[in-house]
Amino acid sequence: MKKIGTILSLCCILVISGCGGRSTSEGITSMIIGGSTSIQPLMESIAETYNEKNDALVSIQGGGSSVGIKGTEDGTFQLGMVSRELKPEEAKQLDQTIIALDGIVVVVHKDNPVDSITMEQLKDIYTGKITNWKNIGGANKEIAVVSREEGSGTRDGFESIVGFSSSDLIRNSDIQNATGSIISDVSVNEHGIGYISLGSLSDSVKVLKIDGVLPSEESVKDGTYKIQRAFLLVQKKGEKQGSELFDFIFSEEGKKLIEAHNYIPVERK
Amino acid sequence: MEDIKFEVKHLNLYYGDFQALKDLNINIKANRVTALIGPSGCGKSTFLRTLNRMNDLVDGVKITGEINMDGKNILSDKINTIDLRTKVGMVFQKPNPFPMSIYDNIAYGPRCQGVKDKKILDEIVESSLKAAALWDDVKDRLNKNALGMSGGQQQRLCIARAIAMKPEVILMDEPTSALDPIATQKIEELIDILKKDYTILIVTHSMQQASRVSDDTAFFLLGEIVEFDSTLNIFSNPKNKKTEEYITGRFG
Amino acid sequence: MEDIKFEVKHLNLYYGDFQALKDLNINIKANRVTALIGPSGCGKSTFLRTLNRMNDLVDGVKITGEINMDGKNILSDKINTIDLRTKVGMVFQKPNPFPMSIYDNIAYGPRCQGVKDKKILDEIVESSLKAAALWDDVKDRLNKNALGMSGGQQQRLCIARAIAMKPEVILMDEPTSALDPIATQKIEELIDILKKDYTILIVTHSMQQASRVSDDTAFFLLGEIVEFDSTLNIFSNPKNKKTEEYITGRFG
Amino acid sequence: MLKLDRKLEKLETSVRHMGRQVIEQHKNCEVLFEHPEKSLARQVMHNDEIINNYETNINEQAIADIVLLRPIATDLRRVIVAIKIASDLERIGDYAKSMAKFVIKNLDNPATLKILKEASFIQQRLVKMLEDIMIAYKQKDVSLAYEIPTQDKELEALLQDFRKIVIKNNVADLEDAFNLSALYRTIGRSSDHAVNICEHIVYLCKGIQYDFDKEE
Amino acid sequence: MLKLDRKLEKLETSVRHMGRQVIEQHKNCEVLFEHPEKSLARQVMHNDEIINNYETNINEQAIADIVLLRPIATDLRRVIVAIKIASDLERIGDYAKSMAKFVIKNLDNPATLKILKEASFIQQRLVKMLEDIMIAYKQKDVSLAYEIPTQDKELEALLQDFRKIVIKNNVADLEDAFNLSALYRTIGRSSDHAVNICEHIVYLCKGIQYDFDKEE
Amino acid sequence: MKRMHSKLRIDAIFKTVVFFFTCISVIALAAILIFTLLKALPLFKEVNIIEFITSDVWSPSTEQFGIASFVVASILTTILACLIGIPVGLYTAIFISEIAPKKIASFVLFAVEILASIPSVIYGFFGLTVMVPFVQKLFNIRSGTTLFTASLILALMILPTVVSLSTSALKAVPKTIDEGSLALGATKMQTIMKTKIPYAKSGILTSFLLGLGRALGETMAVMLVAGNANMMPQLIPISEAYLNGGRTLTGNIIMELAYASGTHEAALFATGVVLFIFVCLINIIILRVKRKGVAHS
Amino acid sequence: MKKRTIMDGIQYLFIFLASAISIISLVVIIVFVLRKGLSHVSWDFLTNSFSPSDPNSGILPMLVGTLYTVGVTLLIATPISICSALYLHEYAKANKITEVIRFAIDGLASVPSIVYGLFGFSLFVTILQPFTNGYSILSGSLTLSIMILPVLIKTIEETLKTIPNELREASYALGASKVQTIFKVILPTSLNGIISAIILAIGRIVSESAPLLLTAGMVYYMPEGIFSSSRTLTTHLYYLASEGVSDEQRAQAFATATILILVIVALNLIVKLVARRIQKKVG
Ligand SMILES: Nc1ncnc2c1ncn2[C@@H]1O[C@H](COP(=O)(O)OP(=O)(O)OP(=O)(O)O)[C@@H](O)[C@H]1O
Ligand SMILES: Nc1ncnc2c1ncn2[C@@H]1O[C@H](COP(=O)(O)OP(=O)(O)OP(=O)(O)O)[C@@H](O)[C@H]1O
Ligand SMILES: [Mg+2]
Ligand SMILES: [Mg+2]
Ligand SMILES: O=P([O-])([O-])[O-]
Repeated sequence: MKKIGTILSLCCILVISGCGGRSTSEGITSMIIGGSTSIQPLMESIAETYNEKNDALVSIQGGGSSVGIKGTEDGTFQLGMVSRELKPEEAKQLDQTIIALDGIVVVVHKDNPVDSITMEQLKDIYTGKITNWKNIGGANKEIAVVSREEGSGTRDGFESIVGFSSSDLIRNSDIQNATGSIISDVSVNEHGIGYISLGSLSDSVKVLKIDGVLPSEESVKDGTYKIQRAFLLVQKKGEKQGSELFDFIFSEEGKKLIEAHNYIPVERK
Repeated sequence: MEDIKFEVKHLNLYYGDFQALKDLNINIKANRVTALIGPSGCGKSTFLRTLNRMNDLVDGVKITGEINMDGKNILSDKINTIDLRTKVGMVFQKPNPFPMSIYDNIAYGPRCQGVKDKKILDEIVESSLKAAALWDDVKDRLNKNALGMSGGQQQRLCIARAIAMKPEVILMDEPTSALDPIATQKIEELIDILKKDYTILIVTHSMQQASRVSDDTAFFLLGEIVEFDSTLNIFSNPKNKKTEEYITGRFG
Repeated sequence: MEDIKFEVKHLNLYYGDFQALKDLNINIKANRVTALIGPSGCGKSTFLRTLNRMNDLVDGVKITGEINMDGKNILSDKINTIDLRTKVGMVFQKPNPFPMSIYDNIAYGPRCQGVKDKKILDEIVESSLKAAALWDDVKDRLNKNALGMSGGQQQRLCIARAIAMKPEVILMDEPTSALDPIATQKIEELIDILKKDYTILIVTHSMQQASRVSDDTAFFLLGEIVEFDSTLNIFSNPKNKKTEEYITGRFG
Repeated sequence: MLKLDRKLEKLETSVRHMGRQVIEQHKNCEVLFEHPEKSLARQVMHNDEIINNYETNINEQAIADIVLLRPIATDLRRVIVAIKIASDLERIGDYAKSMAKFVIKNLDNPATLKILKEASFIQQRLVKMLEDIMIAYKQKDVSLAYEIPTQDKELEALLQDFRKIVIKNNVADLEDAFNLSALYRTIGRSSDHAVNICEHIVYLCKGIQYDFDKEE
Repeated sequence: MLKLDRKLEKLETSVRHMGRQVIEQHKNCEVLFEHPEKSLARQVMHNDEIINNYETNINEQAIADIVLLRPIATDLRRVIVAIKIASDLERIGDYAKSMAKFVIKNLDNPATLKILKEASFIQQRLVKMLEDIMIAYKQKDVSLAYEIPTQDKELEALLQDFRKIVIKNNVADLEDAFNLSALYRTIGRSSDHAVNICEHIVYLCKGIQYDFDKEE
Repeated sequence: MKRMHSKLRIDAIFKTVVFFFTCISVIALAAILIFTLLKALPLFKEVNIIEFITSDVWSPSTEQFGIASFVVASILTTILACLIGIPVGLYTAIFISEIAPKKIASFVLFAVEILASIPSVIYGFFGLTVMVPFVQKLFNIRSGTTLFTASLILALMILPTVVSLSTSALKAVPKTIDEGSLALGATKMQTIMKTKIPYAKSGILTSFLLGLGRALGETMAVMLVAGNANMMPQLIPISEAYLNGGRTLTGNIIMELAYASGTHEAALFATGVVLFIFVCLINIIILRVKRKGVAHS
Repeated sequence: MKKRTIMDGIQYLFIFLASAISIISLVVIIVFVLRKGLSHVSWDFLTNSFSPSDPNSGILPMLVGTLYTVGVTLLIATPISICSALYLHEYAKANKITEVIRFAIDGLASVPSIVYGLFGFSLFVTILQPFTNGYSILSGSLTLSIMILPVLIKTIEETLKTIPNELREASYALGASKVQTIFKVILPTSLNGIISAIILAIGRIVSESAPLLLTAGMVYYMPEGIFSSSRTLTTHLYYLASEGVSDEQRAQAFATATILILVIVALNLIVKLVARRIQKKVG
């Protein structure tokens, strides 16, 4: 009995000491930002630096674009990260700010001899018209299509630019719900093809040129690389919180951070 | 010495719809050992547990009739059962010491009553253990866990624990059925000694035990008391045929 | 009728370093009931279980000496223990019917031997149940689960199950210690009947039981046989002081 | 049937056999009183050994039963009563032997033999009493057991008569008188023991020690 | 100490007390033989009741012990032997009563009294024998129990002498002869029972039925 | 007398407190049910229940919600996982409780317990990096993320449940039962198969069902290795079903929840409700089995 | 006879095969994780804070977050479950109410953890946001508390069941009240069992991911109190496994997995020890 008491009281001390946490954060800027997991790593970097500089407490949550939108609407987040276009009814509630551009790159296994692909081929592969690598100059291997999940901003962007609708996606396509998972999947499967955010590109997979253009900051920025999308931060209409954060994002330092993540900084609108 | 300790009048007990005791009338004499015998399920334990209101703990028990203990009806609602149980101690079938030290086991009851003074407790522990013929066995290891004792010692500890409450009556429900013959023997000898100071009721399945330890014997059958007499009469010349069949092992 | 069933010579048994049986020499006679008595831990069960090699199942057992059964040393490595156990049946302390129908319980042993013919099995089941005085109780519900029977019936079922193997010897290790007096009585009566056809060894803690059921009695103490004689002699006029102390409950 | 029941039945059967044997002896004595004769007397004396063996045997059986089966209540009474009846029967048997001895001694003593003949109807009475007792025992018939001692009273009266006959006959030889006196006591004692048996039967059936206002 | 031990001790103590009482009676008889006197004789007759009560009491105690404590082995023998000894003691006591009765009857019969006086040393012998027996019982002394029956042999011899005295004295009255014969048997019977007790003691200690080649 | 009464009063107060705390479970369950149902409700304004369950078209972008293919995939993975996991588990349990020497047995049991408490994320991680390529190479197929792979991982994950519960069920068989069998001349295997397993039947069955439940409800690991293809598994030949990717009910929820809104979100909650109903069915069966077990002992 | 031996042999073969599979799979998983992860585990890794941009950063905040979550969850769930177990085993009568409660507990036990996540998110994060600060350790712990209630209640009730009824009766028979009995006899006796239950619960809290993702959030900062959002080791691992793209992050993932496995093994060992102590006490 005594032991239980000891344990419980220890826990209490721990918790009570922790309760102070909230009060220390008062007075300084404390903000929660949540939403798209694609933007999450970038915003985490930004917040890290920003917090250090301004003695602020900006914290980043994942969840997904929809969570970001919902969270912002109901006040869970002060800002929401969204990696897809807002739906009309959402746009009515929220203000959006583009903070960066992102290229969506198509990746295959490192040993895949194919280097380049046309937009048309890409569409055919993802809608199941082309099912073998040999049809586009690769080995005689069935293509294993990997896609993101329904609702993902990356997928949204990819499908709308490549030009097919969600329901046309080849049905046996693998679906992964995170960039990392797609990389893992493709990096171990010689049959695989997938698409990820440019900022998340890793050495373990091979990037394909689209219509001969290799995705890079430059090619995205100048528009030669077609498959791209915007990263948004959204905010309840009329709210003005976080303007200092926006200042930071659009400052030189902010832009450098964005670039360091292989995204393309944009000017404030 | 032939005082009556419990005067049971028209006692009926129901578990829900099932009548477990049927119109019992019996006078239990003080400072004697009364054995309750009878086939399994005849209501011996139920009767015993009525005497310290342990049946209150069972759902759906209904009791009618009277049990007068020293003139007070202990079945009345006004009786404080917690008080009653300190006066009517109980020892169970399986030795059940609490998983604490020998000392704490004995001191448990007094402490529950609010006794805190270490000197008084020491004194109670010593005298109870002595009364239970256990003092010499354990005096050097009062702080050892009681579960380290042998079965027979544990049962004597349980008796000592009951004695520590300074009860008037000790109820024992098959106190030796979990013990080996030698430990049983010791408990029986102890009962023989204790009856000088306490009124003892003992439920037993063993005819030999009943005959060896008790002064009076009540034979239960299907919730009724078929015969109640001195143990010698019951065992040498029972009035009722059923009793004789039972004690001679011809029953059923 | 005074054939010798088991001739035990210089039997020693060790559990690891602990010697549980010490130079036993004893002749168990056929078609008699031999009771093994003695305080807890004296080696009764160990000895009993040596007779059907159940001790083989225990790790680290070492046995020396001889046990000749009908002239063959059953301790030899050449003996097929599975065969031996069909000849030397065993009944345990707690009734342990298998969780299947009464019929299947009895048919279990023969089936394990490969008997499949339904007619033969039927016949074995009927005769075994009759021998165990259980046929009339259960003949109408052979397909009911055996666990639905009363304790005494279960134990008789276990005896019937052993009988179904047509053994020569039945070993019983405290076969009634889990039963109430009435069921015990029935088992004892059954043993009395069975001894016409079987050699029976019974371990018991109850002096009364030993005296009631057995023809011969062996008193064990600390792994040795202190005295072995006719039950009447052991109980009316034991030669050894320890024996008398034990049977009269003065031991320890 | 319980082992105990079987054993007790066996024990009581032994007692009944013993009783039959004892009655046989006393019947033979009756014959001897009427027709004194050496060989029958010898036989009676010899048969006493059988009765003694019966008692020893019943004792042993009874003790074995107590040791092994631990009877209580009625069962125990059956054992104890068996012992007691056997003991009384043995004595009654002894007296038959005494009578036979007496007959042999006095075969050539016509005066005594004459008195003896007159005593035979008393002996007949005794035999009748013993037979009744064995019936009461077999049937555990208490009322019969209660009634039999009245026969003893009659027998007592008859014995008083007998005594008078002896004295009336004015036995010349003192030695003879001595012996006849012994014989007289023998019958009396036998009937005393018979009454004891009745007490045992009452105890067996009722569990109470009954005392038939017995006189020495 | 076990309850059983306590109870058995108590039982045997009762038997010993009974024995003391019986010896007292026979001692008084011895005194009466020497100095016949009415009041002491009356007392002896009266005290027999106490002895009878003892026996009844011992029987009851013994049966209660068997019923309640279920003794076996030596314990059971102690109970059974107590019953048997008590039964023999009761008879021995009876004989004391008979003697006292005889004395009262013959207070005004100088011839008989004279013979009686001569018999007193035999009675003394009997008392000695009984005392030894009670010692053997108390001390569970087998060798003593084996030895005592030899005293019986001597006593038997003395009784033969006594018989001769009676016959020699040529008692005039036939009635007296009758009675003296009875007295003679009385002492003999007492010693028979005393020998029985020795057998019981041997059984108690050794667990075997010993038969001291007893003669009727 | 006074303090006695206070004792009784404390008793009463304490009882109330304890009861109050106990009610939290009921309230929590009710809350969960209500929240999930409420959240699922908007779906059924759009789609009727039967269509939801029987249609295999799941296309949130076109507002078509049918989960038949997920139900089938869930059932397929669960069945195969059980087909592999249960025999292996049961035999391992027999090994532990009957055959292995004490030390080895306790080691194996400990290993199994560790398996049980390894977070499912690790299983998924392991599956994704080891099993998936392995399966792909093994069958030389397009992709290693298949229902078969998922079944293997699930088999591994239910193994501990089956092993530890079956082991304790077997260990709970009183020693007297196997001694009884051996004494009748049965061999060790006859004893185990003919008496011990029937005796432990209800415990073993419960372990199977709990394993089944775990397989059905598992989320993270399955999602990482099953491929999550949004299509109806092709049942003929059955290898076609297992060697392709597929999406389970749980996978569907966790996959899309992050980005779902509106009817889509409701559909995911509704998927949760269906899953919940499945698990409840299994639970009811378990209760039945257990009750039967109690009845026979 | 022959046939029996062969049958036996086949059975043995199966048994050994199956056991080998069980053991090998464990060994493979553990070796796989440890081989890749152990080299990355270091004191720095344990004591440095995390930074997404620094591949060599550590996991201290997650460790602390895990501790917080465990602590707060237990603080909430333990009293509730002890009370519930006490109620069910010591007070409850066999009636409809009890049936409902038991049904609810069984129901809670069978709710898939993802559903807990859904529930926790919509109740604690959204509706109760003013009290819980949205994504926070408190929200996560509240959700997990409910989730582990059935485990705790059932395990504790199991321990209560092992306390022989005679012990309670003995206490009552000595004139103790019910509360005295509970506090002086029942709880001390079941202490070890309660501790086992708690450790089991810790295991579950530590290894849970889906509900925490949705309620405690993913903030990787050192938590400042129960109102901070926080990552636990497992959600961190999930993050790294699903989002981690660089090789360094994969290495971190393996290292985190290693730590998790070590924690799990340690907890299991502790349960074993406690169980052994219980056995010693009882037997
Ligand atoms: N709590 C209960 N609820 C319902 N019936 C009960 C309860 N306790 C006992 N009974 C019934 O009451 C009857 C008497 O039970 P009790 O325990 O008093 O018998 P007993 O004579 O002590 O038997 P035993 O010798 O087996 O201990 C039995 O038929 C039993 O089934
Ligand atoms: N498997 C074993 N390993 C080690 N020692 C054992 C084993 N089985 C029994 N013993 C020891 O051997 C001795 C004899 O045990 P056994 O079971 O034969 O005694 P018993 O006379 O049957 O006792 P009981 O009356 O309690 O059944 C005991 O001291 C016991 O502790
Ligand atoms: Mg009872
Ligand atoms: Mg044993
Ligand atoms: O995670 P995404 O929403 O950016 O696909």
